[in-house]
Amino acid sequence: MTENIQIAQQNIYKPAIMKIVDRHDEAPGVRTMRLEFQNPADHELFKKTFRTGMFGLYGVYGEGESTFCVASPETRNEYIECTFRQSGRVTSALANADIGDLVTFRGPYGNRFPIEEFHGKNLLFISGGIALPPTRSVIWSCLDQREKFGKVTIVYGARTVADLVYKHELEEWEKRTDVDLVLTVDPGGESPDWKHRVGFVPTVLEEAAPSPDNCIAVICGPPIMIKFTLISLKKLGFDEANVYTTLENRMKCGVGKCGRCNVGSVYVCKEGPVFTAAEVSRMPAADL
Amino acid sequence: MTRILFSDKLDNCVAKWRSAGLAVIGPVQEEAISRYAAVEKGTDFDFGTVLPDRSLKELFFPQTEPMLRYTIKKNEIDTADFTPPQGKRIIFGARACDASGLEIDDPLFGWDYKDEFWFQRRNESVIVTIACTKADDFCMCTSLKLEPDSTKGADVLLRPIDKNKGWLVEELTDRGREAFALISEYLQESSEPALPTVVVPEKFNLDACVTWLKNPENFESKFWKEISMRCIGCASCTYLCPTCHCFDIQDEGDTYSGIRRKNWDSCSFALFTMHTSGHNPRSTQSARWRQRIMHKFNYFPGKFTVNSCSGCGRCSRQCPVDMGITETLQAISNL
Amino acid sequence: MSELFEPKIVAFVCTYCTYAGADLAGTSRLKYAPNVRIVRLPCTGRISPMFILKALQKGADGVLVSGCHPGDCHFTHGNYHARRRWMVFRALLDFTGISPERVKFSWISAAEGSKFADLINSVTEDIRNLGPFDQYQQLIKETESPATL
Amino acid sequence: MITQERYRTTVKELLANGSIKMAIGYKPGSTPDRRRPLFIRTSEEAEQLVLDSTCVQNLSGYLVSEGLLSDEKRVGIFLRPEGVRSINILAAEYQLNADQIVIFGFDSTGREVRPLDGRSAREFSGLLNELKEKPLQIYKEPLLERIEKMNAKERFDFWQEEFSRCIKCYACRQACPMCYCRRCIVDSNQPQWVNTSSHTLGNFEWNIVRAFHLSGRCVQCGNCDRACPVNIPLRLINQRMANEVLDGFDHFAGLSATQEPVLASFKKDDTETFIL
Repeated sequence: MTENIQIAQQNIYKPAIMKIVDRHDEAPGVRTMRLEFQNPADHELFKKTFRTGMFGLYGVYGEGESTFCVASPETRNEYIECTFRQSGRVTSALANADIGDLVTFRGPYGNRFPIEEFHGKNLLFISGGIALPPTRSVIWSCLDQREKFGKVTIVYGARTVADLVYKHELEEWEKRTDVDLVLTVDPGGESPDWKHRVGFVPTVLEEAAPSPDNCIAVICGPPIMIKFTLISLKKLGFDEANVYTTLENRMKCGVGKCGRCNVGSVYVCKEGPVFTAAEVSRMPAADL
Repeated sequence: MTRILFSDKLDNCVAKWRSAGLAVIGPVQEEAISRYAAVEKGTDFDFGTVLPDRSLKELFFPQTEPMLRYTIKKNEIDTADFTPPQGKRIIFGARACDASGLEIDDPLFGWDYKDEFWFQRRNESVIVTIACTKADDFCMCTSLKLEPDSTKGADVLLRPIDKNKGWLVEELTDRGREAFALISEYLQESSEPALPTVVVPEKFNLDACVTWLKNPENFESKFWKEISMRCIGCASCTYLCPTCHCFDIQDEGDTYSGIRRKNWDSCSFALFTMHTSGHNPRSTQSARWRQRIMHKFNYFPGKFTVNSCSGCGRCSRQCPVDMGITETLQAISNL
Repeated sequence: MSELFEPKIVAFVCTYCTYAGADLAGTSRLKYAPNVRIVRLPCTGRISPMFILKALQKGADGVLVSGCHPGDCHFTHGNYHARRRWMVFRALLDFTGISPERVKFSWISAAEGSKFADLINSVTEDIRNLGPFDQYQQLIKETESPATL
Repeated sequence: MITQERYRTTVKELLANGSIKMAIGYKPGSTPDRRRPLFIRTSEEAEQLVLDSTCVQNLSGYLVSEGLLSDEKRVGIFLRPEGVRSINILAAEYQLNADQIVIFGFDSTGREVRPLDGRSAREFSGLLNELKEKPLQIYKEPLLERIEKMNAKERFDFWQEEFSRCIKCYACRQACPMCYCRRCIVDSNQPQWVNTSSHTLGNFEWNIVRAFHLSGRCVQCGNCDRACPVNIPLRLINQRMANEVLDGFDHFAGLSATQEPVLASFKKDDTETFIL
């Protein structure tokens, strides 16, 4: 799935400067920012190269860079959206940045979701907690050209109601008649006015029992959720080759040099982050 | 008939190269360690040591180097590129394993994205390898299917002649020929034979090891735990390795100005792969040692068709607890 | 030693005594050298040797550490712990060639406004006489990142 | 040789009767003058045990490796007197329970190895007290005296030269039994106290910080010094700090498992001549 892109740039570690044009809090400690390129050439390059599924290194000078996915879809490439949880040095600095502040972005790197291969198929998106952003990128890529796909089902769960991210978009999806949204929170995480399901994602998924026929599943979530969801998908009759996921590993360079993101022989930064479940199952589980 | 460079002419050569604008670098014995460093005259060289303590890698990929400088002003950020120090240089007296190490890492720094910090230095350096006539207990190039007179990564190969009188010159590349054209007046035609290269015994069966490593069943073999039990998790093996290339990116400075640096990093540190969440894919020392071996002999060749090891033996030579690639691969051979 | 040299000095002080002493010096309109930047901390026991190193890393020519007199600590014995630590750290700096003249320690109580002013003056004078910490600043320069003090 | 044979038998016995689950000792290394750590769990493994004057590494750091002592079973370990001191410090700092450690003490003069009496750390207190009175030879290291005679500038130049070679491989830290922190100060990045880059400034800071953290805790086992791949004389700096706490606070690290760490304790009449 890797597309070789020769980037004619002297210093491959030089990031683009981005302006924060919008930001809002999704959940406690989780924030979404919309970034715009300051340099038109950087933006042109981004538009040319960015495809849904790719990731980038977001940074604040003086603190460093941090890797997360581009949460906006390829159909909306005028800006970059990213969603992150404030946890380390870089994400804290990003969280402290205000609208109008400048941050850096290096990328987009990695491979992509082969969305044109999904044409004409039913889509099942499964996501947990803070892992909705990568899925959201695919969801919008597909919803923006809704007519090309069959049935769209989104299963999303979080620990508590407060931890659900993209609440506005969840509402929007819920209202849409061409999207089937299944929301759930872990037992104990529901609020008094919670109208949706309560239960772990794999269980809820099995209850919803989407048909595996002509269906592509995209799952993203914490390792433990992925593990059990894959089992559920198998039970439902999904073929591993039709299940896509994205892997996240610590990265520094993003371009296959710094040597830390590999799982077994697979460099996540270059051969990933998008893999099919079949590809993941061939990786050494102990290295994940 | 080949040409000979006599050692008593070395001084003239160094002067000549220097006056032609080439920095001359060679193996030097310093008070505490030996390494490849700048020389000003022929007597600065030390060709006596089997292998300098520190590898040639650091002249191309220094332990710390600035990548860019940032200046933050109101509503504006300036990013200024650093380019590696420019200037041609000749590395006279590289060991075959060290020179091979450079060629091994070329594809890594060049796949898709080209790391100019590496390639600029590569393009501006002439590597003159001297074939080894001595080896120690840790040398293992032959086990890696390389030779003490391997021409890999070299622009010129020199073969020592008897009594340290000089070297037979074999020019291999245009870059090498160009550098030696500068000193052609000091080269003499001769039929003197070269000393035989040292015989380095083969220590393990590389093919058998690679086959074992490639078998997915062995990934979780208890062998890894046993062999790495005494590993203390320092980075002396990776940092002295001529092919280990992992690095970290760090910012130094403050919110107004500063610098972004590329620093050596090592797979033997727990923090190397630690996620912010606290999850660590390689959380044990055995997993990290397995990664090092697998990376060198399974993953790297899988990508670039060459083992990421040139057999210098520094990892074993310097290990505080006497571990190393040799021991591990020997053990795998004997499984 | 150029006459123009104005040393940069960082003072780490405890809030209960020395900082109050500095306050007193101010309200008493005592004049003292403007070379010192004061960092206020809850107690001398909180002053880690890392702070001193960081100050040097950012280009300080001298460091002053000051807190309550023994027995007067707001937290009963923070300054006793600090005292031991300083003694060892001072020896370490001395051994590695960072002159102890550049890192000064003192006890100043909340009532000693004039002692504070005098101390700042004398420390500034001492460090001015020592001159800029060229050796360390050379190292900082080599890192290419700025000393922002 | 007799010592080695005797200990080999002892280890086998203790393993057989279940009083220890493992013994940490030495076995031959890759060259005749090298020894490598050996983890003995069976009597076959005990056969590999070597004990001679070249067994110099302080093995006590392995005791705090994750999970080893958590089952509360006892572990045997071959230690020189400095090693026993590090056991005491680890116990005093609550890193291990000294009762879980079975010590096979030894020492050597020249090429002769002799066993030391005692099996638990507290049985060595007499020996350690003697050591305090007659410290190791290294105490009078000529290079140390030379450095002490230098002026500040010369000393700075000396260490700058030494530290400029540092590559921050952290072999000193990893080899040190006292460096057991789960997350070292250099690995903590909020804030980043010490430069992680290994330019001379970063190296200077790193080595100062480590020396400070070892002040009053170092037992002069020499692990760091031997581990350093670029031969920085780390022993000197640690020795100097050991002298400092001995002279200043009469503290000899590792005398007993109940000894108060010198920098976590104080006396009201500690010297303060340097305080203005």
